[in-house]
Amino acid sequence: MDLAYTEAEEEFRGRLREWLAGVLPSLPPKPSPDDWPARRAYDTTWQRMLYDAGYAGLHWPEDAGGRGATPTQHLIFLEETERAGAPYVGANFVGLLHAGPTVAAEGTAEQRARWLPPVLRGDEIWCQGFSEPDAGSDLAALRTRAVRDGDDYVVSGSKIWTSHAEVADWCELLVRTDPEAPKHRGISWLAMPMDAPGITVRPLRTLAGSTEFAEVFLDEVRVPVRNRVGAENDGWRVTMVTLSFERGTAFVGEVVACRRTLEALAAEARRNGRWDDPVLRRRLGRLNAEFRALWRLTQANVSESERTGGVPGIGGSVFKLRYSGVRQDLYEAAAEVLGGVDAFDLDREWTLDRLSSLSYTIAAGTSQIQRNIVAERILGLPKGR
Amino acid sequence: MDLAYTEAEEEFRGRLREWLAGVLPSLPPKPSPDDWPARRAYDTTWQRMLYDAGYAGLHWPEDAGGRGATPTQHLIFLEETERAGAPYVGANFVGLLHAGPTVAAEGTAEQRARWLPPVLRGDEIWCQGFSEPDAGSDLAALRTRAVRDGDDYVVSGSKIWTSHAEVADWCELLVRTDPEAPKHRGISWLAMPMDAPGITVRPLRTLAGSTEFAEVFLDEVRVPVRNRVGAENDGWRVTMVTLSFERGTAFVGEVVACRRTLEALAAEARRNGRWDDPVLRRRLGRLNAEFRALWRLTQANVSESERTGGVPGIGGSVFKLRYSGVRQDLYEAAAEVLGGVDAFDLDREWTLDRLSSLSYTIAAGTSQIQRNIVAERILGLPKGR
Amino acid sequence: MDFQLSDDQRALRSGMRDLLGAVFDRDRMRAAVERGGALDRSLWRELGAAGFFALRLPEEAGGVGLGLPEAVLLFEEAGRALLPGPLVATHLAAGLVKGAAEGEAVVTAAEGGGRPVADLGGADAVLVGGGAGVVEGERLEVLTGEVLEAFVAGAVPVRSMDPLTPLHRVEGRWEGAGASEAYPGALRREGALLSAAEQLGSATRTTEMAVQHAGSREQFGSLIGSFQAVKHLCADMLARTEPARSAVYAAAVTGDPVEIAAAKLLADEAAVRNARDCLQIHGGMGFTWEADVHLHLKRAWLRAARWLTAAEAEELLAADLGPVRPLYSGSAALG
Amino acid sequence: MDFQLSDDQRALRSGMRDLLGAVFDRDRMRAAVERGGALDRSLWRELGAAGFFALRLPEEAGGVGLGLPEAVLLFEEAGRALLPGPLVATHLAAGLVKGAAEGEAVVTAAEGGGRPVADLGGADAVLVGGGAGVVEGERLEVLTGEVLEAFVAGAVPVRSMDPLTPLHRVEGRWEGAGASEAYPGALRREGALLSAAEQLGSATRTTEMAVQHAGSREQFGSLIGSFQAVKHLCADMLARTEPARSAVYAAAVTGDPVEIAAAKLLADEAAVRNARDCLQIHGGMGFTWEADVHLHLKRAWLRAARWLTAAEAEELLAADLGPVRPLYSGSAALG
Repeated sequence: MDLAYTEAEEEFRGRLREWLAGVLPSLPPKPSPDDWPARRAYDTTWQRMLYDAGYAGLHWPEDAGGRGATPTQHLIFLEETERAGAPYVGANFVGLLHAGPTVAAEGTAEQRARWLPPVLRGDEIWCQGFSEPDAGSDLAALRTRAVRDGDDYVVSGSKIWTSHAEVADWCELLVRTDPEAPKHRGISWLAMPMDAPGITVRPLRTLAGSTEFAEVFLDEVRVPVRNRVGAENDGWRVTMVTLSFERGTAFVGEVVACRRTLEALAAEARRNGRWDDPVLRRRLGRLNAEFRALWRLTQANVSESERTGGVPGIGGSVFKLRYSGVRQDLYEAAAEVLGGVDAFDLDREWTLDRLSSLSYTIAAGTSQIQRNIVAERILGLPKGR
Repeated sequence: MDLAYTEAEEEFRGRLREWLAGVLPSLPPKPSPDDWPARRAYDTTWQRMLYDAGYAGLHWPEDAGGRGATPTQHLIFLEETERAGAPYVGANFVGLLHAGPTVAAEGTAEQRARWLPPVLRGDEIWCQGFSEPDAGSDLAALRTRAVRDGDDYVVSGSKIWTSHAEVADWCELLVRTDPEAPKHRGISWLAMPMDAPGITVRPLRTLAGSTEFAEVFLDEVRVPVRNRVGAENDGWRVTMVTLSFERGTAFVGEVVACRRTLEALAAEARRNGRWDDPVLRRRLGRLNAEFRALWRLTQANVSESERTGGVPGIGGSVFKLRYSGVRQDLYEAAAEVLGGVDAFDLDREWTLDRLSSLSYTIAAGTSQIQRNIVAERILGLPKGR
Repeated sequence: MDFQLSDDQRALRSGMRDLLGAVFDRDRMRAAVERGGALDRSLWRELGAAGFFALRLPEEAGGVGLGLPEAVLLFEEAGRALLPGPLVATHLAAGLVKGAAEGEAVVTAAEGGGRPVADLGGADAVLVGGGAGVVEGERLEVLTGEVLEAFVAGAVPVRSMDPLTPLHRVEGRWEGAGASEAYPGALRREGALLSAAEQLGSATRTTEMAVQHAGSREQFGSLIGSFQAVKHLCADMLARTEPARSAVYAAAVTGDPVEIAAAKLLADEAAVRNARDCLQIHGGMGFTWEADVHLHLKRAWLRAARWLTAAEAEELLAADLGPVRPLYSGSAALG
Repeated sequence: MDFQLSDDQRALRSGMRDLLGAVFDRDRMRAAVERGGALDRSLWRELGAAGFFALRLPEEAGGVGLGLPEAVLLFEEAGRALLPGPLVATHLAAGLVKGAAEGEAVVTAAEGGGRPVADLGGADAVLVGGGAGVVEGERLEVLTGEVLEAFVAGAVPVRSMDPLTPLHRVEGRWEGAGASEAYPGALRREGALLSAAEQLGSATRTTEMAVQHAGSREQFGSLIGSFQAVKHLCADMLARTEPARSAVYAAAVTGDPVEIAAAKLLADEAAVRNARDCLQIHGGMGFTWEADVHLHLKRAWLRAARWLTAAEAEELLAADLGPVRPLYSGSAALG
């Protein structure tokens, strides 16, 4: 336990910083948030730059075209790119961090050869078709049906909360292939080409006024059986396996970003005089403690994952539970720092961020679900009721 | 909705104030908290004074020897006695506010004649034998058995959280008379004389170091069948009926006391300089809002009870839920006001009060139980899970 | 001691609810959202005709002659229905600004101190203090005509978080010309109280929405309202709403500044936190534009930042805990 | 980057747990409670013999030669076991006060500023700052002999809320005679960190106690741990403990004052709130003297009031959010 980075890790960080300092100034301006084709182009251009510099798929295994980096190297990569203000993973998120790893772990040689290289190069992007309106937190209750017809599945149903659906090439889709089986045992994982007939994408407006997500309606969409990854009805396990790729790094960039935001809040409060209010000042001090601790907890989780080679034990759910709440506190404090009319001005970045932060305790497992997981799977309390 | 007191109510208040001003200076000094016989004597002396002045059993029906006062008059009585620093109901609590009303509502003429007058005069005091170690919040799961033997019940089991057990004359006892029936349907209500053979009282030390409560062990205690109030196995309903006597006034004295404590905290903070800390000062300001609102909610509940003649609808559980939390906050703030070593000095009244306040979210239905009640019985959410 | 609504008060409240059901149902509310809260003059006149603005004017001045308790009931309904527009300021301006009582004039208020100014576009008059606003100034000015135009020209429209409330930024002190004799302190207190009533209505409504959703949405094979986690959120919502209700009603009866501060503080908190919990209970659907819960939350945040903030209310309530304050103030005792 | 306990560290921790299990099991702990926390000299010597106090002294000075991370692990075990006595001060005094390292001398600290002074009766030495205490003074004084007697004579024993920690009130500034050269700032920081470690141990223990009780107590026909309300309290306990653990361990590695402030703040909160939740889960039984949970709560409250309070920590952490602080501090980046 010394928290020091090895010489190799320091060298990796140094090279990365140097490279970032060289390329970031040459990036084009960020596209408008509503211009999806431009966003795709921007994000995939960045991915191609990473690819050319040897940073694409850093944490993927080498036999999948990745760099086989350690969790610590991945942490350094995420920390440095966030600090340097590099583009977010954006449109490449599902491909790089979810569908790609799934294919890498569970796909056939042909599937890996077909789908992985374009993700790494930024040639193709993926979206995710998991959630459904009626399933919500109970993801495994999904009802989108896939019926075998010759060499195809014929898929009907609807998906929700799909980001980048308008511009994606592929969708990693969970479908029900056996409606008679227990709910976790009748699900299959398919790669659906987004240009297939029968797909309708409808933007879903969030309370922040943006269209970050879409609903995807599927009306007898034909997906070739060869696009199924893993065995039929084994899709739930296939999906869960993927999570082990994350190895404690899921929130590195976000925690770094929160600490930057907190520094900026303090600077703004000093500027506009609200720093003199001890109630607000002490609140910012407390947030400093929270995000410092969450950063250290991240390092602990990554370090544990590196030692054990697997997912961190008590890390994920405990981290998310605390982090989602604290991040919402951060934006409540931001509203106090802005004060007055500024806190209601959508042209102030923090105002929009405050609205977006409302999803943190809901998305990817509500805080209530996280507490169940922590209590039952980590603390061993009995299920039920 | 005008919150004004009627002329008759004002007159009642005026007479009461005058009487209190006259008698309180003549009271003997308060006994030591550990001297139970002296406490009994002090409390019953006070009760006799109330009786002689016509204030005993104010809210009891006239045919039970009470004064048949309105809920508002009862509120005024509780408010004024607390403000004047009159003795608490103390050892007379169970007799006046629980067992007595039960006997008044459900007892036979003989039972009323035997048990009610001594309670009003302060001649006899009662204790309560409801809770059991293994039942806890699930009161109806009580296991103390009563087996019929001729004209007696033979009672064995144990009770817990019994105040004044050492000095009580009677115990209102819930026993299981039918172990085969569903748990709420096999319970009977008995008046047990505390000098019966087979009763062992063991003081129960609380975390505050005091022995406010006792455990009561019953080893084949014989209780005459004629001491049963209500039908055999109908004890649960008998007990629940009593609660309707309270009519929204249960916490009047406590809220008044909390407001006095808050004023005293502010005075102390001004004295010792902690008032200059805006974090603490604003916290006290917030508590002022909370207790003002709880006082108004009390008035609303009493007023509703007066109008409808019954128990307040959404009053009790909602009130208790909020009140228990806020009262704990009050003593957390008190520790801040005291600061330093004073907050750990048991000779400072607030330090002991802080410890006692830890029971508020547990006793008489934990906050978790209160939330269930509010959600299911008031908001109509489904039971279970 | 009577702290229950009278039959007349109940009738007034249900009349208001019926009226809003007729003139501002959910479709019209969502239409108002889509047009960014821009004022509907005909709705305004309907409110005027129903006596919403003239409620507290004496009958001899053409008003309804009722008091703050009745006003609070109407504003509670307005808050529940998400009724847009400068309701509080126009109500306060009845009798001060020609046409306000009848719903012919639309009046807003500039509170000063960097606070948001709502519904300025198209307003016929603005109440400002002699200094920086109603709150901070010592004298009250009513801006109309050319003075108003100059004021509006100096204000900067902002992209408002609350789609039902257009906002402007007004900076610096307003050096107006004429000044009325009215003392704005009373207006500020009444503004705070009526806002608190709107918050109370919103808090009540989001509790109902949460309970309704929890009793109809299934997850993991059960209604989510059968899970303790959801149940307890709902119970806490009610435990916030009811003390706030008592505080608001009592403040309306007594008009006491400290009680008004308590009412605003607790009603703000109930409205904001209930909207948050309602959103949490709605899960992903609560995060969508289509669900009404975000409208309650944004409005609740905005109202909390107006008339009397939490920091101001807490300081006022702390100052009230003075060492020299007598324990009894008249016969109402804890008053 | 390695943020896992080494094998040696794990062995050290389990050795300490074994030692405490042998010399301070629950019976001895409850016996200490009944005698009001009065010091057990033989226990003190056993701790000394095990290297508890000499842990960070260099080997050439007769110490164990380990560092703050190892000390933190030992204090975490002490906190979990409710080990009484001036552990922190005596540990800090090793090398400063003769016999402290060996467990022969009992050393406490007077932090000044009206803070409680613990375990003063029978102490062989007291650390005070040149001014009002270790915290506030600028120079460090070690009081022994007659000076100590005079100091003790001026202190007032109080009836201590924590039955494991006798307390004294010390008022005014201490005008001592000689002063050492040591700068007490470092001692204060280390005291805060070691206290935080004790809080962490306590928070971990109360979580275990809550889970154990929830998994064995039945109510309404079910284990109470199967109710979401109880489950979620337990989950939140862990979600307080684990970030605090990372903060404490990291602060031990870096020794950074701001990280120590974060560690103390979060560990205090975890210890206090976990003890509260543990008490709530235990219901009535948690309110009894016989249950250990109140001992954890009282001790947690007391530790939170010592070395570095929440207000002080928050101000320190706020000051750290300075506008001129570089984003990177050396190669450790977020440091």
